[in-house]
Amino acid sequence: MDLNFTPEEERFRDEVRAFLAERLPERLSSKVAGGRHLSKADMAEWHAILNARGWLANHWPTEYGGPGWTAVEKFIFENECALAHAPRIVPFGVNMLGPVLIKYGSEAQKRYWLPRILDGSDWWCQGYSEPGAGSDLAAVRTSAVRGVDGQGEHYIVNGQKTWTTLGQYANMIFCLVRTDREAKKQEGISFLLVDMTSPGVEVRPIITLDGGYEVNEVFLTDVRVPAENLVGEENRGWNCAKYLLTYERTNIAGVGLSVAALERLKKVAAEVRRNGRPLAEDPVFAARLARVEIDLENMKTTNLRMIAAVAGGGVPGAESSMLKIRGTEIRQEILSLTRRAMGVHARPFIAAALDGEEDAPHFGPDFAHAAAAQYFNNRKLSIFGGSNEIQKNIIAKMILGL
Amino acid sequence: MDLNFTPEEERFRDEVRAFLAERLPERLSSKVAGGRHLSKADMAEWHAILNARGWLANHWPTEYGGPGWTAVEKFIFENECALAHAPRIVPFGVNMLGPVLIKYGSEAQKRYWLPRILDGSDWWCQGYSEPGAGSDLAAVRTSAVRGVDGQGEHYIVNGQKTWTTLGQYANMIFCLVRTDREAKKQEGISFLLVDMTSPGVEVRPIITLDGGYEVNEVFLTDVRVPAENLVGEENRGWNCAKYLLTYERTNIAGVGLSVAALERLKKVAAEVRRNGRPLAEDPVFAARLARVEIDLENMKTTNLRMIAAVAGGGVPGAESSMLKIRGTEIRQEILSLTRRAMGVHARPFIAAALDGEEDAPHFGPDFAHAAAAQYFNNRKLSIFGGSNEIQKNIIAKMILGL
Amino acid sequence: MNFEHTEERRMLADSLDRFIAAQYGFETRNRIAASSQGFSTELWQRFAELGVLGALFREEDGGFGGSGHDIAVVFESLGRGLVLEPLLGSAVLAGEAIAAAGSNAQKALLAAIVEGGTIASFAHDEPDTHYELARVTTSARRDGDGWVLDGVKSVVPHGEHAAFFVVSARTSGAVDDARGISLFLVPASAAGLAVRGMPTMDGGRVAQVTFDSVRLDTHALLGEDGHGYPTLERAVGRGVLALCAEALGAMEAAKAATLDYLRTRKQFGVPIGSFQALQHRMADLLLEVEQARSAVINAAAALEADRITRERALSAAKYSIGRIGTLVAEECIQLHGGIGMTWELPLSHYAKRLVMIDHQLGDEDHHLQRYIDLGREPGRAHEPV
Amino acid sequence: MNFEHTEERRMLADSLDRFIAAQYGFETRNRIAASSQGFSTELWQRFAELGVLGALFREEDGGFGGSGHDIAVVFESLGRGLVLEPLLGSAVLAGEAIAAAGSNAQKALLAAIVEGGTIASFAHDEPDTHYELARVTTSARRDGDGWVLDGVKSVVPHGEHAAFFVVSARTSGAVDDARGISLFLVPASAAGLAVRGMPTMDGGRVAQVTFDSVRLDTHALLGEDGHGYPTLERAVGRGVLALCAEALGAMEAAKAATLDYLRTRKQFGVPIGSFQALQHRMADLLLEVEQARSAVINAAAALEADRITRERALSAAKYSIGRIGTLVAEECIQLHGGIGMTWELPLSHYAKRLVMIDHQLGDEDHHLQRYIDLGREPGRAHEPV
Repeated sequence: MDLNFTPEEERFRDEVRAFLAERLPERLSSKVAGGRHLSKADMAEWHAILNARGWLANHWPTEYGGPGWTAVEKFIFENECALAHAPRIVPFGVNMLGPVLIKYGSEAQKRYWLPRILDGSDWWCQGYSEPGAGSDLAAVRTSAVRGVDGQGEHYIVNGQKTWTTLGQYANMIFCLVRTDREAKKQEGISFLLVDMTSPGVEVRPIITLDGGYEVNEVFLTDVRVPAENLVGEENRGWNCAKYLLTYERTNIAGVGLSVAALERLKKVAAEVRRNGRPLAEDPVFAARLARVEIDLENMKTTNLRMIAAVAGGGVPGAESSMLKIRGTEIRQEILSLTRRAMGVHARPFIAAALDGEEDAPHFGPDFAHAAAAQYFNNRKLSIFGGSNEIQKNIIAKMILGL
Repeated sequence: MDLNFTPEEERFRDEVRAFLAERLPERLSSKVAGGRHLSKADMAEWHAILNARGWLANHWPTEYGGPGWTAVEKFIFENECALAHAPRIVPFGVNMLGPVLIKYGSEAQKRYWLPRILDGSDWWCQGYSEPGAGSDLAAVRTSAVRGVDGQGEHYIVNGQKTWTTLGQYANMIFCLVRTDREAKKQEGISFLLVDMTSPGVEVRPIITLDGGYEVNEVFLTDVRVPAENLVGEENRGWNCAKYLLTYERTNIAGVGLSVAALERLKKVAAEVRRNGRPLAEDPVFAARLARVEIDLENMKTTNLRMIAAVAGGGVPGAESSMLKIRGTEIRQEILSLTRRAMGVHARPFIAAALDGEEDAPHFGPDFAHAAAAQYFNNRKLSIFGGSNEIQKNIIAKMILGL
Repeated sequence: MNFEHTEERRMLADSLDRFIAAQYGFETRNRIAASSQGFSTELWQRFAELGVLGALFREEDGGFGGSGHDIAVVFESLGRGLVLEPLLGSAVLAGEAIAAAGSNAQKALLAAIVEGGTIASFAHDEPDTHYELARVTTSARRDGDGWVLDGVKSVVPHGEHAAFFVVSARTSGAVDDARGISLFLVPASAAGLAVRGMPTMDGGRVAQVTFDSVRLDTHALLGEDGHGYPTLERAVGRGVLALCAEALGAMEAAKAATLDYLRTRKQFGVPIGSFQALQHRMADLLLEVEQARSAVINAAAALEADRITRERALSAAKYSIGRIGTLVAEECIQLHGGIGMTWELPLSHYAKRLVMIDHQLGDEDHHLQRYIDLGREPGRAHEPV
Repeated sequence: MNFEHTEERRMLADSLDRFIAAQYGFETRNRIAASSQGFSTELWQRFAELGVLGALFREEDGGFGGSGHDIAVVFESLGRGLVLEPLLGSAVLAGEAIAAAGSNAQKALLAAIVEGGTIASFAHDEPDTHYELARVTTSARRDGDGWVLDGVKSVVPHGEHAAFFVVSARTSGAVDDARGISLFLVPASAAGLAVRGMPTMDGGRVAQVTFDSVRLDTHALLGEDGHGYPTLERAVGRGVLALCAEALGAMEAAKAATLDYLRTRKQFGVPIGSFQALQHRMADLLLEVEQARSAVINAAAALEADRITRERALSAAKYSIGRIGTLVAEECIQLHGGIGMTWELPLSHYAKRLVMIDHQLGDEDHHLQRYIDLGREPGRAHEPV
């Protein structure tokens, strides 16, 4: 039993830190730290910086451009990035589609699409969820009918996708589509790559309760998709879908993000004063803060234990449901306390300040402008990516055997 | 909207207080306040005192000896008794069987059994639950087969009852028995009065986790019960059962008991010292205490609102499930804090002190000897009388329409 | 004991509910919320005509109500409708301060407030305060016959559209003394007064109001010099009750919407309300909302009681509402799933309002601590200052 | 990074688990718990022979272990078996105090403790203390070459059967000063020492030990006069870790029993484990127990770290264990229903032990506050006194 990193791992951590110190633009990290919105250009910039260093596609084998990291190294990298307030990698191409193509794609598909993911030629988004399906991903109703015309074999796709994160920036979307209406629910699904510039694709914004714009509805009306854009076999797309989900759950505990958020909370609680003393010294607030801090300390070890189990040949799986539930609960609690710490100053909402406009009005404690918006926005953590209720169902079935 | 009692109700409350001041033996109230066990004689004594005043059978019509109180007056009486640390009325004859006999019994049954309940000639216990049935009361397996012999018509009863509270003191038990094995679950059940001195009745103690002895298993082996001891119609006993349960839920919120328990907790928290100051002034403990106190203040009004709805012609029912859940949660929280307040002195367990032996060793703060035992014993509150989970099912179905 | 409202009060609540249902639909509400004014002058007048403002004032102050139960009934309806008009700031907070401490000349202002012709505001919180009632750094110093006011007030309700402000300022004493606080009536037009408006997370607008050597004449003082705290406490106490009732209305609406969703939304082929885990969570929510309702009743009933009884009941209610309102908001979003995260669903706006109410006039922790402190104060029933 | 135990430690744990499963069944355990001694001398010897005691001591103290992980592994097994023998009081608390501060002559006592031939006890809590480590009113005053001890110690583990006690007493300073506390080795046979034993709620026995002008010779002082606090803290810290690990073992057993019950017990015709509301609660429980395990690992790993790091990890663990252990106890009883309330079911004894562990060496609230206070202490890593 040794909770310390090995000397090699420590060297790696130092290397990551040096990289972040040198290459992470302060303009980006201060936006992330301040809870301000990142532009498309901001995200693309960080993507390019990571790609230049060869640290973008962390889950890809080295032969396709991955860095060849162990599970612990991946954890260290993600953790250090979070602590340094680096932007999150837009995951849809790099962390989701990439592994699916590598496992299920044809040679031609790999050769064509993977480099375009790395160099940012394509901006991918995810066409999984459909209206009315929620966490029941297999309830796919978007149809794809195969046919031939003068330009060759193709599918005609009709349907609607929703909760498409950053779809407004994407030129490509990977979709689950139903190619056999007669088959049972999880059969008859195929995995298609769809060019969003095709006629019949329409993206409509979904504004979230915090006034933010991250997610979209994507309407597909008689969209023609070349048959070569089918990944894997027709009607076997559910395999791709499941495989992709295991990568969606990478770093699902979000420990680094919680640590960064907790540091900010502590700073805020030291700055805000109640009855002339820092809020951090108010006994009831201090107890709330200490409870979540201890929960996070425990979570760090829980997370490492599960990473170590994978690294040591253990089987991941339902454990990621445990990390998801507790990881999101902890992050939500930290954000809730941060909002709470703002007192009356949590209410004003100045969109311009979140968009980073220099002359936006300032009021109350530092970070007051973003605390409520972040709190509300992150209610999503326990809903998206398989709601915490679905995760509990999985735990009950897979771990508890109930 | 007026939260005050009417002048008549206030006069009534004063009358109850005066009665308690005069008639409640200090020996009994100090046992109750100190969390010590009551003997059979203690319980019988209080029963007789109430009967002498005509305040025993509070749910009976005046023609049978009830006091003719309104719902509010019943509440006031129960509340004042709890605050004065009066013993609880042993409810099985007075509050459960009595109303069933009055509604479903024959004239002969009423004439014979009701006076014997009042004067204490019979000590009744309850034969509802069976092993393996839990909250599913209709899963009755105890059988009663009708026959005739030289002494007349009778039933032969075979089976087992469990969780029979105070069965060790009882000479009579009312039982749900199955008289038709072919009928659907809730049909084919009859309501029988069984003499526990009959051959074939055996009472075995169930010791609860706190070392206490309140509940029993009752084994019935070829017990002969005269047919005249059938209440209501054969195979229609489920009606009696359900009717009785509505009376089981009388005063289900237990507000008076919680108020009395909270007063004791506050006394303890003022007495126990932490870091040289009363525990009541420790900010985190004070917050715990205030939270439950406020919850109880709210509960008082919730309880009165529901009593008023009944008094005003509203329909009681699933609301009692709400009172049961929250009332038991509050009481359990108060008992949990009382145990917590005892610190290291919660662990020693001196049965003799609970039994009221004068020279039992004393240690730690007042009430330390009973705090852990009461806490553990009262885990039952959320289990017995229909578990809180069952109550939530009822709420979901009856109130929420889910 | 009687938990029914009077006939008059029920009639007012019914007509208010009907008006809101007919005239204050979700689209209308969101349009008003996003408007540059943050509320609707037209609807404000309609509320006044309905008698909603009058119900908040006692007869001697030009109204026909003013009891705790009047405030509770009105604000529960407003909460159900997510109403944005400045009833809290103008009628309850500023109005009560003037009614409680005003000279006859100052009380003459009440008629216009009750009629809705004048909107007043209440400027107490400051950039560095965290709900403390006695912590006031804005200063007023005597200057000849009048006063000079300096300081900054934060998160002032509908501050851009008030004709005048009730402002708390320190005229003596240390920064957190209850003694030494005075209240002033300050016209929005006063030289040296600057208002910077901003929208809020939950709809409507607030302002930062800066007083830069604002000269006030002697009649600007509301009540006695240095003895403003009891008035402040009474006005804020009524505001606390109003917010609690508003939250109750919003909770009931959020609960109803969530129940409706659980009954109609299907997943895995069945209504999600058939899942027992969700049923039990809704049952818990129901229990909590009933407890919140009781807390509001207790506070309304205690509004004219002795100080300690009243203030403890108010703090108990605001604590309860803060805790339960946040729980209801979070659970209702969670039970809705993704759709609960969207701007287009009314539920999300109820959720935001519920959470933000915990940030007005003292949050859950503040009022729990206050409830504890009030329980320790010696000499119950004595007013301070 | 490596979360596997060493081969030796795994072997010890396995043999201890096997021994407990074979020799320490529920019937046996309850017979021992109810016995007048409160533990079994025979089984105590067997534990010693198995090397369980040795594993708790460092090599230089006559053992072959003594690390945080050794303590954790042993006590997790003991917790799974609800073992009653005095390992905590004799080997961990008294043993560590002697090992940390003893003279060579005093350390000679360790051999008999490690072999199990001598049982020591640890007398620190007093009738008026509430977990405070520095609050000591029992006094020792110099008397010629020796000392005279006066005071009362409460809830002393297996106090009737100890050959000697490690006793904390004040030799100078105010009642709650960390400075001025001294430790003494006091033989049970000392004149003026009286022991009154009593059973506990969770099995086994404790005692109230009274010192009435007990005369001690100069060699009774353990460590330096007035500088006993760091030794006290170290011994109690190891005891905290042991209790946390014991609780973890008990939680795992309670969880397993409850899962088994949910799978097999039928109600309304189906296993109750098929009810989603119960499934979700068990899932929550599983998460909490995993967090508790992590807390124990963190504490074990920090046992040799600098003082602040070590003590914060220990307090974080005891807080976590207190909160989670109580939750597990209450939920497991509730999920069992009526049968969970009965003495005959092992589960109820696990539940009692879990709740009572929160009453030993500082409860959830105590350690949360301590965690906060330690985070504020200036000059990390400096030992006090």
